[in-house]
Amino acid sequence: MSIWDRFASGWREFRKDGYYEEFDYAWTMTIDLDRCTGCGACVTACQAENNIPIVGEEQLERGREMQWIRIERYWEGEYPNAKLKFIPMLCQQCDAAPCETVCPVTATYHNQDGLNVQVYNRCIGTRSCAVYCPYTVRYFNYNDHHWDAPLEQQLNPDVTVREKGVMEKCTFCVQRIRQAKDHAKDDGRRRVRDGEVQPACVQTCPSEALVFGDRKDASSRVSKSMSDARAYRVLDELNTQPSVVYLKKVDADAD
Amino acid sequence: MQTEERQLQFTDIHNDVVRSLVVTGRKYYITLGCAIVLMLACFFFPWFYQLYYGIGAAGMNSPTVWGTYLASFIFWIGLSHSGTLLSCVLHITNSQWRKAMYRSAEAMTLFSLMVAAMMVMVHLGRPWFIHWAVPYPNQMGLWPNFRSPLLFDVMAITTYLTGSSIFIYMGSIPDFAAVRDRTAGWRHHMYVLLSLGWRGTDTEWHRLGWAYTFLAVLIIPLAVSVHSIVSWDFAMSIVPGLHQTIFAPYFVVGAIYSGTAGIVTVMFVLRKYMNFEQYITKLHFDNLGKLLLVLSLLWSYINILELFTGWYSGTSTEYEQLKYKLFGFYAPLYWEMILFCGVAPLLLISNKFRTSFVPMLLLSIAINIGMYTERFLIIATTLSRQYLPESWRVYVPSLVELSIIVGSVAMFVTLFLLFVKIFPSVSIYEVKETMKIPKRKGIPEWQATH
Amino acid sequence: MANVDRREFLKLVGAGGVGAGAGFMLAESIKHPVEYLIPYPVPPEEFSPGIATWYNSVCGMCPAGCGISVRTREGRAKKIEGNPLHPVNQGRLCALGQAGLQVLYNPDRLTGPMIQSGQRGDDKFVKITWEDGLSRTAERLAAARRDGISFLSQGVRGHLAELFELFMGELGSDRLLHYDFGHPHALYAANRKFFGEHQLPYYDIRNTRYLLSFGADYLTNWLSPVHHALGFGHSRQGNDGHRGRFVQIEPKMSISGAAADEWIPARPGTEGFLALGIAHHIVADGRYDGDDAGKWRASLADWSSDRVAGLSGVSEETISRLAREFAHAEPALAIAGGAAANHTNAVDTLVAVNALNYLVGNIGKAGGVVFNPDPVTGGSVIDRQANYRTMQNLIENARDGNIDVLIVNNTNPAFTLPRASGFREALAAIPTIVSLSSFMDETTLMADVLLPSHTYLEAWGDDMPQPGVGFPVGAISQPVVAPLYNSRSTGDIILGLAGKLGFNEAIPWTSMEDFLKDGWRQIYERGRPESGDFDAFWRDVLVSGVWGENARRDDSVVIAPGVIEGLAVSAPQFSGERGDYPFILHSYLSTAMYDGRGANLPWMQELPDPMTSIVYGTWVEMNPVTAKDMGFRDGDLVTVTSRFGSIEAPVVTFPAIMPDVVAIPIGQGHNALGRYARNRGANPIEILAPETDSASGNLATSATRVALAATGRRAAPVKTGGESRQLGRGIVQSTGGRSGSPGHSAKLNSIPIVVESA
Amino acid sequence: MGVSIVPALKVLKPAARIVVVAIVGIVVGYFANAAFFPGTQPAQPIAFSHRIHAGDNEIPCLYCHVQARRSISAGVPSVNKCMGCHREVAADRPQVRLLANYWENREPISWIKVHDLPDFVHFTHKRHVAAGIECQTCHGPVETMEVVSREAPVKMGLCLDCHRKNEVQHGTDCWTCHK
Repeated sequence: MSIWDRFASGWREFRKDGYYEEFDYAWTMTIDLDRCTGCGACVTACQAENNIPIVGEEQLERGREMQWIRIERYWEGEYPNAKLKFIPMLCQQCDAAPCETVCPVTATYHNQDGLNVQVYNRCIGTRSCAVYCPYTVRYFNYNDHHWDAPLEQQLNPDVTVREKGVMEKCTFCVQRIRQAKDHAKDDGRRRVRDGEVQPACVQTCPSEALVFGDRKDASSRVSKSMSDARAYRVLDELNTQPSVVYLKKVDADAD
Repeated sequence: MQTEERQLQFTDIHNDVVRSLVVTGRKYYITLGCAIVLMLACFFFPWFYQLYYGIGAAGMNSPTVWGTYLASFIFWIGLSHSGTLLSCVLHITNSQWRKAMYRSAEAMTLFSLMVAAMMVMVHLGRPWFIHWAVPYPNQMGLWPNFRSPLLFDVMAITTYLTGSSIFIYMGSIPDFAAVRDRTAGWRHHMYVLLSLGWRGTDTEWHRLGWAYTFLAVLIIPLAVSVHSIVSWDFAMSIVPGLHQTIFAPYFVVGAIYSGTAGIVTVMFVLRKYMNFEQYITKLHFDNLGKLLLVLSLLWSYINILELFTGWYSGTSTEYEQLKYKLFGFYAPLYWEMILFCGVAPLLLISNKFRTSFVPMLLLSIAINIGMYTERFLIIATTLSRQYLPESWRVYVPSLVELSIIVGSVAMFVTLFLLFVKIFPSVSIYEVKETMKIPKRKGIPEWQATH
Repeated sequence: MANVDRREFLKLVGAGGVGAGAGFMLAESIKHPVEYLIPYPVPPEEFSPGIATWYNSVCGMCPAGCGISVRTREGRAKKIEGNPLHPVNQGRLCALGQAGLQVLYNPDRLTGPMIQSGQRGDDKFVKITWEDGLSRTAERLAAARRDGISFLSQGVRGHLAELFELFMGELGSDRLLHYDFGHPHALYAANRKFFGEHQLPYYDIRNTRYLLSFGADYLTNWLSPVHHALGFGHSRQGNDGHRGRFVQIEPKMSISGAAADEWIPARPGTEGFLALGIAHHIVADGRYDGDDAGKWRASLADWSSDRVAGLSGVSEETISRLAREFAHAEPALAIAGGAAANHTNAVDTLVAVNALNYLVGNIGKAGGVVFNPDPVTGGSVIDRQANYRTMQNLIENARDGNIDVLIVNNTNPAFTLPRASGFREALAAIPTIVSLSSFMDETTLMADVLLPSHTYLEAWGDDMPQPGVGFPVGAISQPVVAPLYNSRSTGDIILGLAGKLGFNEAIPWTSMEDFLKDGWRQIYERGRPESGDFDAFWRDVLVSGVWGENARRDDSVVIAPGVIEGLAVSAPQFSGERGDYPFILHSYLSTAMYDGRGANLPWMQELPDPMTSIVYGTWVEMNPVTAKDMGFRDGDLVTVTSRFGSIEAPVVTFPAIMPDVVAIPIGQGHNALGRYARNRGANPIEILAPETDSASGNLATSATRVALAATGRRAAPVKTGGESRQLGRGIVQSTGGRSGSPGHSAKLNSIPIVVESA
Repeated sequence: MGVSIVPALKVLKPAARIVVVAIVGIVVGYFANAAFFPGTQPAQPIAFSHRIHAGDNEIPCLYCHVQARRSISAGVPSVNKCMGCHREVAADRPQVRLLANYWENREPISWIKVHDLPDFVHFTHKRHVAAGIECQTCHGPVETMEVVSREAPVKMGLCLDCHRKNEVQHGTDCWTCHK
């Protein structure tokens, strides 16, 4: 199989219709805004799991925060009828991701698990994916980060520490998914069981607002909660087809 | 200027041009020295610091991850459109007035393209892996992403660079030969090599003419495509304010606009400091002035159109973006741009203005400042107003970025200064073509005709 | 190549040499650095490289006492998660709990015993050995007067508390105090007064349909936030059919306020009136049909809603509506905490709230107030909890020179007591101060002998969460990693001292582990005549990390005699005249740093405040209108002055705060506690007035009035958020309807779903 | 006045020569380094011979590297494990005495890694052992080596070729091996 054939076949593969139906899994997360309290436990859990650097005050002041999942807050109304609504924002793992088309070196692409892959060691730092992402959930390493000893002893060996000049983002804790698949193989199972794998944020959410699972399995918790009438997707009009589904907040004053 | 009344002789041309190559004053060396020092201090030093520290040395943030580096990139690409494109068009339309200025114009193309390429390197987070953007078989079994407009960019620019360097070189072969025959020592050797043993036989002339025209035709679509593709880097995103179908023509027009202004600047300099008063005349400025006027009107039209689309869309995203551009943090820059590129050029209506040199120089510089601002605003005003209001943040360039802008100009100047000492910056043979045959005793009419 | 003359040749040789050298260096420079592969001499059991080991333990970050399981790889703690078996947090954990790892691996930990080598407070210490440190301390203790020894600890429970009791008993001193800034003294007092209950009851948010919260930020710091969050989520969407309704009454919107369906600002300190007003309504409408209804009606007679409305600033119809909703919803639950429980009339307020619960008859019912049985051990800790009055007492004694030795264990009064209390000055009068803290905090800075204790991830211990969850629960915390430094667990230090002092017959144990085991053997053998296999039991508890017992209390409601008649709420007292000090200071425990203990954890410093997205630093929240009137813009640095001092912080306009209230988060403003905490922000506790709630002796932290003055400088706080309005982009979407019933298909455009067959 | 470029080229000859020589020098130097100082065969703290253990005595790899069966990392045997045999076996050999010293001082042996993957690679021995891949496939004929050296170029190409040859499921997906 010559290099050219390989390339061409890959191209055909990509162009084929029904590309998405051939996933092994379609990992999906639902976020119930009626449960979310905005406490920020998910943020810290993610930082702990994914070796997200401690950016430091000076860098934060320059607007370079690094939180693969962040809590966005939106005010409505004025005193005394002011309302504050939270929404956790993370990589939406879009099935039609704008970021994937633009990377010149294919450092980000869609893999067979329906995940929006970011390959750190392939990234050359054009930062175009961050521009193309309408959710601004891609974070760039503007410099090398360091951990004051012995903080570095906490770093998770299953996740790379990203170097300067590299783009990074939420991976749905791919290291956990990988491990779950590994266990499944050990038990001679073909598939991962529902609930067997949970990203750090889902695992820790105190009000159980986050649900994670495989939407190809109709009996999974996530499929059920996706079929809730409150389900919607942020910026759906852009047709990026996110794999993160939000459940509307219930608000008596809302229309 | 009585110099222009004086009847030019063919030998004058030779002498003037060769003088411009051989005779070098202290002024030249001083300027060159300054340019080089400036380039090292303002471009390479900050860049190396940035390589060591990371892109954080620049002022970019999330979500404004692009900054002045990309703006400069577009700017230089734009500037490159002056030369080759213009000279091709004029060559095909066979307009005489082109002939004195096209060489330097094409040189501009070449050098601004080079500087643009450098800006890409500066922009990248990990430039030492730039080769991954080039398709070549490798053990990783990986190819670049052929869907990416950035990759189109890489290809378009390389092609354009190749095309225009061949074009300028081919055009100057006869002149190399001419200079070759008037120089000695290492220069002679150099020009021997460069002129590829040009003898000036009819066959050679014929082939040159044919190939030259052929390339000219080839390059025009190329030039247009290059900046369309650059515009796609932005237009193909879904960022409010960037995602617009008008962008390709917008960029092309803008490019030619700033390019033409660039030519005016360069021609003024050549005329003044290389004593080409006889060859670069009011005529040229007049014509270029007219061209500029047309372009500025086109440019303004597209700008108005852009605003209109924003307003007409009626979506919160586009609308906020519009408001931000007109009245937001960067508003002063925006109005400066309108003044320099939309309003000031209207002066060109007056014939007197077009034919007076210094005002033309000032205007051309103003236009290019305005055009740089435009490129900066395209990035700054849109990225800092993305879809999710919670992520909005203002972007202010850092010192490193500013100094690299200055440095890139210095780099351009350096290259150009070297050029004028190696290339005959005014085309000898084509200028001759424009002149009427000198009557001389003893030479019959038929002999003097070509 | 014939015509190579000598010069030419040399040139060539030179070129070749230089080239070769360059090539060599190039190859050298891109070589891979040497890495080592170092095996254990003797590998510990259940250890294998590349495979994670999980240990169950107990979270020590706040008094809630959640169970945790810690993931370790190659002997290092990598991640903390909730212990799914623990009834309090059921596998979930809050941000602060997650950050426990940075307590363990904090770069600013104390690495070994030290003694003060300079003046107190100028941070000069020299290392000593444990032997030395313990004997020094023992000498001082032996030399001290019996009642001149004072032991000041953070709130600990379980067997460590027992050990403290034993130790102090042997020393013959009764000055054993547990001090926590956030301890709900008023709540305990109110329950004692109303129900005659010693322990806190369990507030069943999970099953309630209507939660009326008077200032209790139950989702962030009140009692057991993670457990409450679980309950909140379940009550919201957990059970089909109906969705719990949440109402929050407080002067400044807290996280719980944001989560609530309705946020009602009431004048600070008038929550009690409001409660009575609602109660009045309920009784008046005859919703309450107990045989003592008459008494109630009588005692509530003069709390008509119009009067209450006048007092509290909450409209009359709102009050009556709340009353109706509260009475109708079954079950409904009223809780109070936060600012409401920190006024001079706190106990009255909380009693009134209890009355509400009583009147709708939710006592002992699911979704109401469920009484807790006494914890299996360490129940008497409650009486040891030091409120502001007892601390005052200690401070006076210290001033009068009655304290010879003060042992401080991981509590930081120098930071969490107001300047006006004079604690720091009092410390100067104490000859010997021994600190067992793991960090160089403000109090430890004043200590003479430092005996650094393990962090909770390195030490043996156990915990009986309070308030419990309706039945006795115990959890054992075991070391998950080998100690990083030359520190010892608090228990071992105490045992060591006991050994030095020769308390061997009373305190025979040599290690905390043994003491713990013996303690649990008793728990195991309780009501078990035949002695079973304790070791198996012990192993089970360690593996599961938690132990429980099905011993629920009966639902019989006993309300203490005379409360109904005595039902009244006194007007709140404030320190400072309205004229000079126009604003009421609302200082609240910050989400990230709790009472300041989180300030040295970088993750907590970088966790954006949920309400304002501010990181690193302190700020003053003001109503936008007030700020405008005073000419303050966001980021203007202002001085906040009370009668007892002043601090500086930038203004942040906050849409949901009463016009005459300013709010400042607690947690920053350390002048010690390591690189991340030091000299950052300001500490509002410093300027609090020493007003107390007479009934509980609790510090009335909400009873301080302050004045604001511009400094003319700007210090915009660092925010991670930009524009916080949606601009109609439908990012956070809401629906007016109740929870959508499953089975409905959502309006999503074509998510490709392929349903697997079987 | 000749127009032929040949004489001009003649003038350039010496310069060209120097350049060529320099380039050749660079190449030579580069490969000299790679050849004589490869760093793929480091001197270990104990001159442990795989040839004796795995070769002559035919001890299976997984006997000592027992982790390889169940973990991502194969691990090296603990000093304890070595002593398990060497309390009796060949206890008098100098290298074994060296080992014994380590053991008596309860001191870990810091072996130098010969096969070291970059940190962004996720390679699990477990899966490959389970799939029945011979250790030698990547580590080379270790059982014949007196001192272990890196034979196979452990680079992405090696992994990919094997993954393609054996048609590993998603064997060429980046996230199968990159973390």
